[in-house]
Amino acid sequence: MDFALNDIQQMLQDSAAKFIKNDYDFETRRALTESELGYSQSNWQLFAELGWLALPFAEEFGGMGGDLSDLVVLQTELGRGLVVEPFLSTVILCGGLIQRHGSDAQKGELIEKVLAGELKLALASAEPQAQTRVEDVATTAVADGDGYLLNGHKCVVLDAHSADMLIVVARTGGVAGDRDGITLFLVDPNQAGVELFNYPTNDGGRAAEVRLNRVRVSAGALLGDKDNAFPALEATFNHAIVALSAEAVGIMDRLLEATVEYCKVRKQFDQPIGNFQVLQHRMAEMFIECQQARSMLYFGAITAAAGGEEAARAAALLKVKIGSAGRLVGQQAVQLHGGMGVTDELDVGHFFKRLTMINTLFGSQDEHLQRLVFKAQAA
Amino acid sequence: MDFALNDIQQMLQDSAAKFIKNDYDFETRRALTESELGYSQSNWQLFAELGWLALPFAEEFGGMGGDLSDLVVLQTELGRGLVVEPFLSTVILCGGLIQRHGSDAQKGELIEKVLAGELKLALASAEPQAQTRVEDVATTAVADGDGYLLNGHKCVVLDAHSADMLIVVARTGGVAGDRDGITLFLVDPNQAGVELFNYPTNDGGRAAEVRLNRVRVSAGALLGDKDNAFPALEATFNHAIVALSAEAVGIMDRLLEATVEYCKVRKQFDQPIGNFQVLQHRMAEMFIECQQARSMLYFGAITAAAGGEEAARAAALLKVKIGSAGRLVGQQAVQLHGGMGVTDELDVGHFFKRLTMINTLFGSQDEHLQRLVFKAQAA
Amino acid sequence: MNIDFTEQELAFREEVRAFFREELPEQVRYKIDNGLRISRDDQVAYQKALHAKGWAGVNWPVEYGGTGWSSAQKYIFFNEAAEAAAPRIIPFGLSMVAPVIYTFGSEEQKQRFLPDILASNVWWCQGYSEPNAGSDLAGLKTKAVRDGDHYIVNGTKTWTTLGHYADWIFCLVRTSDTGRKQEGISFLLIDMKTPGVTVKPIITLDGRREVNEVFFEDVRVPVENLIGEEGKGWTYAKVLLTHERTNIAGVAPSKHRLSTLRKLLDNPPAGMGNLRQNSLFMARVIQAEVELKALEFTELRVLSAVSTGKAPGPESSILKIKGTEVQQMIDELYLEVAGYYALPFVPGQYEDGYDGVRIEPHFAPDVAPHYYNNRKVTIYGGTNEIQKNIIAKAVLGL
Amino acid sequence: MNIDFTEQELAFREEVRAFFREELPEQVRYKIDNGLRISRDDQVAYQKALHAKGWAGVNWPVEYGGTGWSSAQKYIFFNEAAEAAAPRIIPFGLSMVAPVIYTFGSEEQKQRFLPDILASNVWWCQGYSEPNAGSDLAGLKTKAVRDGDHYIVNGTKTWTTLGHYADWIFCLVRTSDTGRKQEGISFLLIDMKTPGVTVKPIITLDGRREVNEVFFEDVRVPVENLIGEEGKGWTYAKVLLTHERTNIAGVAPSKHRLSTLRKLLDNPPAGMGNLRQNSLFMARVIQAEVELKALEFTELRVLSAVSTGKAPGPESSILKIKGTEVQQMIDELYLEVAGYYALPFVPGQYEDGYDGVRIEPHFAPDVAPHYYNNRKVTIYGGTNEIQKNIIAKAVLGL
Repeated sequence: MDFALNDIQQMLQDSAAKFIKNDYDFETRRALTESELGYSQSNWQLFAELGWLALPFAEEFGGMGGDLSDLVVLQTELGRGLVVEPFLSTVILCGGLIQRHGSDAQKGELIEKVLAGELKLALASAEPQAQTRVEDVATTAVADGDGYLLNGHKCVVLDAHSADMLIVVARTGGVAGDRDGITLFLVDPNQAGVELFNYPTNDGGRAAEVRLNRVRVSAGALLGDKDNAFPALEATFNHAIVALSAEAVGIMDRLLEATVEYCKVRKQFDQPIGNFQVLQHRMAEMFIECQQARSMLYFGAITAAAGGEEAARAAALLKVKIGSAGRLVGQQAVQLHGGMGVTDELDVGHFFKRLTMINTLFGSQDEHLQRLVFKAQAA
Repeated sequence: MDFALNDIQQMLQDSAAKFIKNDYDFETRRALTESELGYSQSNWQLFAELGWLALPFAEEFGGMGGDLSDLVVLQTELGRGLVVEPFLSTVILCGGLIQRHGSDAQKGELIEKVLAGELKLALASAEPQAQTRVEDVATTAVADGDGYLLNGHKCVVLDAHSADMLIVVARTGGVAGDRDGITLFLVDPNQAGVELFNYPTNDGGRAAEVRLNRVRVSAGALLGDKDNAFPALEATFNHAIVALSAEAVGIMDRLLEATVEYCKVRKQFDQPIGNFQVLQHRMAEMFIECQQARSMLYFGAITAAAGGEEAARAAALLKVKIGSAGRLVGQQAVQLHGGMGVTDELDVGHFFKRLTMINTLFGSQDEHLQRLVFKAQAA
Repeated sequence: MNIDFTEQELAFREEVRAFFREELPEQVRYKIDNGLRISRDDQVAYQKALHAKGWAGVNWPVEYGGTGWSSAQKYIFFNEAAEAAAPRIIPFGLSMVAPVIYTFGSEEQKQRFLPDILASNVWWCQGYSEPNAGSDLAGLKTKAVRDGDHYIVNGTKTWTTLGHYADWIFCLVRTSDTGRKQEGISFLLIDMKTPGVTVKPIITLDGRREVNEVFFEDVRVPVENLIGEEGKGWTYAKVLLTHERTNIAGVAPSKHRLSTLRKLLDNPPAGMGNLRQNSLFMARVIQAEVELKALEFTELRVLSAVSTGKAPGPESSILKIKGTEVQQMIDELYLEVAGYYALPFVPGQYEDGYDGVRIEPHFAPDVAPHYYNNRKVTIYGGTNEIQKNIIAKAVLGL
Repeated sequence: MNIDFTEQELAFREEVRAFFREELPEQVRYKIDNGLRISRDDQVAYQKALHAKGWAGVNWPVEYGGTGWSSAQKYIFFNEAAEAAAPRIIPFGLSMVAPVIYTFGSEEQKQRFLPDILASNVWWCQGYSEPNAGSDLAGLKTKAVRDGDHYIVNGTKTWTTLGHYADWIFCLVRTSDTGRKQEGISFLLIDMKTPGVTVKPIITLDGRREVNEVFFEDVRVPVENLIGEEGKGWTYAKVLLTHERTNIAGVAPSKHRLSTLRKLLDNPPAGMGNLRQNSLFMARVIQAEVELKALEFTELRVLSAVSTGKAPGPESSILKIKGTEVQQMIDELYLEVAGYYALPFVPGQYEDGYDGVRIEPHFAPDVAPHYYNNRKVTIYGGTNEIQKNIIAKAVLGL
């Protein structure tokens, strides 16, 4: 039983904290989100150099062989900086799918590029009717000669605008809702029939609507085996939920610190507002939620890493807690900052926005809770 | 649009408040709950003299023809006194069923006795498997010659111990869950085959398990028509929910007053604890809930009185609000009284207990909310 | 105890409905219903239509051109307006400065200012809050120093809603530093075109400009623009606060917003998941309905008491607290309903002249910006924490 | 980051399980699992069995007969105890006064008191709270005045749990009225049989007697019963409070109680409705599970930090707050599950010798009394409000 950071984790935490402190203050980040790319290519190269892009990949493919706990440490720090570089899309989502589902040849080829910072990927999974139900895939891939024809609409594809390659989740068999018959395809976003509508997202990121209109791909575009990608998708989303939750924990800690600091300085009625007991208790409640969220994160990281039946359940329980804690911490941070909390000028509102969207991503508190209820009722 | 009390209501409120003040202080009530009967027979006679027992009955049968708003005024005051006399059972539940479903002859005969204080009734409706689902009636009434044989188990029959007559809800057709085939029977609790297990309830009242084992009743024991008692039962429970909610509102007001009073007097850290902002806000929240509950009560009373489709929905919405407001006000009243709040000695804990059981009676907040959800999903 | 309308009230309701049917442009209705901003011109045109009908001074006494409506009529009007997706009436002129002027102003001031307010010829904004005087409004520092026939005003006001549209601003200013801090405050009307007045936008979390900072640098204001007596400004302003709280509650708009949500749930447009299957979400919808229904009756009780001659007391703080809580509950429901489509930030897509791709479902683009920005409602008009202080002290005697 | 047990820890877990299997009488287990009170004899027998195994001094140093267990072992022990429905260890002797004695007591005091505590030969109770000193414990007024070789004690203690069973009481008493009020407090051990000590029951909302008032009237206590120095009592007692909070959290018992509930839901006994159909109720069950799981890991983090030499800090207030909140969440779930059968008040029906009708389902009779009485957990041990004060000041620096 041990919750202390090991040496590698301590190093990760220190280097990430240093990066945020020195190279990623709030105004720098703001400029990045307003730039054409939406983030910094040189930061991305730095992430490669620091080994962050290699973190979760197996050592045989040049990765660091880090586990979920390592990822949690890094993501928590990135959360504190509200980092917008496409780490989640490229490394955790797409990288996770390649590692889990790619052929050995694909792993060899793709992972090498990813960890060198030379290949960015985006996962085209969600569809308008499906929202976060992974198995609700209506996009079709129909055999056509020695290749496939893809048709469908993928919604809110994170970081698609700068991706060199999309991983498209498509149905090669069965009907929407089936877990069998789901296949992954590597698709060049610039190829004929792929239409992207890029837009900023509410939390400082970028995403796109991706429409696939008779997109022809070769058989070599299959990532891994046909028809059986669901388990890899599920495992990848479980890990992504843990990583996203770590980001949320970093954000919550930061919001609490900022709020406590503000309440010590801001004076009304001739005293710091942090003197008022009601606000003191509110911050105590924020602190408790930060700690409980972190505890749940550790539970989720440990349990999801172990895989098996319990992994999906642990991820869902974690997402429920992150949703409720994030709601309280985010809303109260804004409330206690008063009018300043709803201005674009202050960083607090931007942390709040990201925290809000984290609840939506990969299934909200309500969605996961309802699924857990269905499972309990079906048992 | 008018929320002021009319003259009759003002009179009702004054007389009830006077009764509580002069004849029903907390220690008097405690003695009553510990007596063999569990309440006061002479109070019951007084209720008859004051006309309270006649309140909701039609004037043609000697009643006062009062409406739900009148009942709300009286019940709110009775709530403030935590009155344990079987007004709800005899007048609102059984009286309501007689008024709605009895034959004219039965109305003439029974109502006269009720309003004279000479007939007390108890409603044997709930069953263990059904809890508060009124249509889930497993108790059977099978034709037997010119009468019926009753078999079944009725649970937690309020005030059965001193009832002169039970109204038993039994199934004469269909299967459990059907709304058709439900019939009311007037049953003498002393007759052969009726077995009562009497016990005190957690809120100072009395109830019984009633087991019916081949109880033979004549055709004359039918209250009203055969097979179609459901609408009368539903309407009666809607009204009973309003009456019970009025009692809850009276209790909540009383708890808030007691808590504010206590916090002004109780000193810790060399000052009244009511000086602490956190407790001030807690009491402000209790006040808001008291007011919101009262508002919802008025909505429920007005809408349920109008009948029709909306009556049941309004009663359910009301019960949801009473559940949540009662929970907050009750729990916080105890919390703010500290250790004293959990003692048997102080009245606060007894108000809290009754408020807790009011949530359970006629369907809890959760039950009604779930039913409202089902209806919205089925629409 | 009843909420029945009389024959006359029912007839009035028909008249109100007809007004909105005939006078409210479809494009304005659409924008309001989808959380889009309307232009200054749209707003003024709407208020002028109300004025033409004689309905601009909802709460004004008849002698100044008010409607003389009963509580029931006001209730009907605001409910029908919300149901018709009419714009709100911008309160600063008609509901805020006008009552101060007709209650505490001189005869000259009444004649000079009231007609233009009633006719929406002049746009007013509010100058109360300052960077260091928010919850502690009485701690305001903007100074007005008497200099002959003028006051010289220096200071900064903030959170000035639609200040960039305004012709005039009504301000609380400090005319004395002695005594209780409330006692040195005066109520001053200032022409925004006066030299030394500058307006600087504050961008809010929705990426839009609605509020502003207003700077006063040696601004010369004629003494005849002072309302009532020097040092009594706090007293005049306080009278308004109760009204402001009731206004912020927004019960009628919340009813409309919730019923629109129910319609979306019953007939989900393309791009929206089937949220009705989610019992927990549906329970939240119903709980919002419960709170809102209770609040509506709380408001009716206040209106009913007012109509029998009682002033709305500190209980109006309930309306502010619960009204804003319910608004934010509904905001969160919309966030859930939008699902992944809460993420795209394409605010311009339904503005005039946009010709890019449109994000479906149609209601989604405003959901997150609205949720973010609307966190303000528990902050402004006296934070909900301040309202609870008021209840504790003024109602419970703590 | 891991929660894996070592081989040795797994072996220890087997040993603990075997102990409870063999040493815990079935009737005691049944009572604990159904919220029924066990007798003083049952309690003492259980603790003596622990002592016989060498497991009585869970937290004690080995030199005084403690187990010397690691954090992991303690975690295993308390979880297995809860899972086996073992009684809790009454904390007043073994967990509360003993640490004060072995940390601050004299050699004579250690030799005189510790062996009987470890062997559960002597039952202790706690004399901290007073009628006018609850949250403000330092405001206590019970006086101990030096008179030769004795203190003369006068005053009243309250909320004395199981005081009617106790042989000895450890008290905070006032030995001086000067200086800060914390500085005049001393820590005194008093034999309950001393003339002038009387115990009066307080009946709680569940209709039972668990707590008492203890009156001291000119009670003569030998000076050798003073722990440490006069005026240092507050310092000694404070060390305990952190431990008390952790104990009140009751994470392991809550886990057991929640898993029992899940079993009831999966296989409802006669008289219980099918609550699994109610999605909203099930969501509450899962939310309780979420909070409890987070809390379990918070506790593990504290244990892990303690095992690396850090003292449990004011963060232990989280355990108190959340632990008691989760307990009360679970209480409310049981209330819902019992449905109408929460109403009957037949507390005696599962006590020995009862021969009346039994109310089914079997778990129902204790549900409401437990809910009522357990409101105390957010009150005692320092109210949850006080805990939040502590977090605000000691953790957040406010």
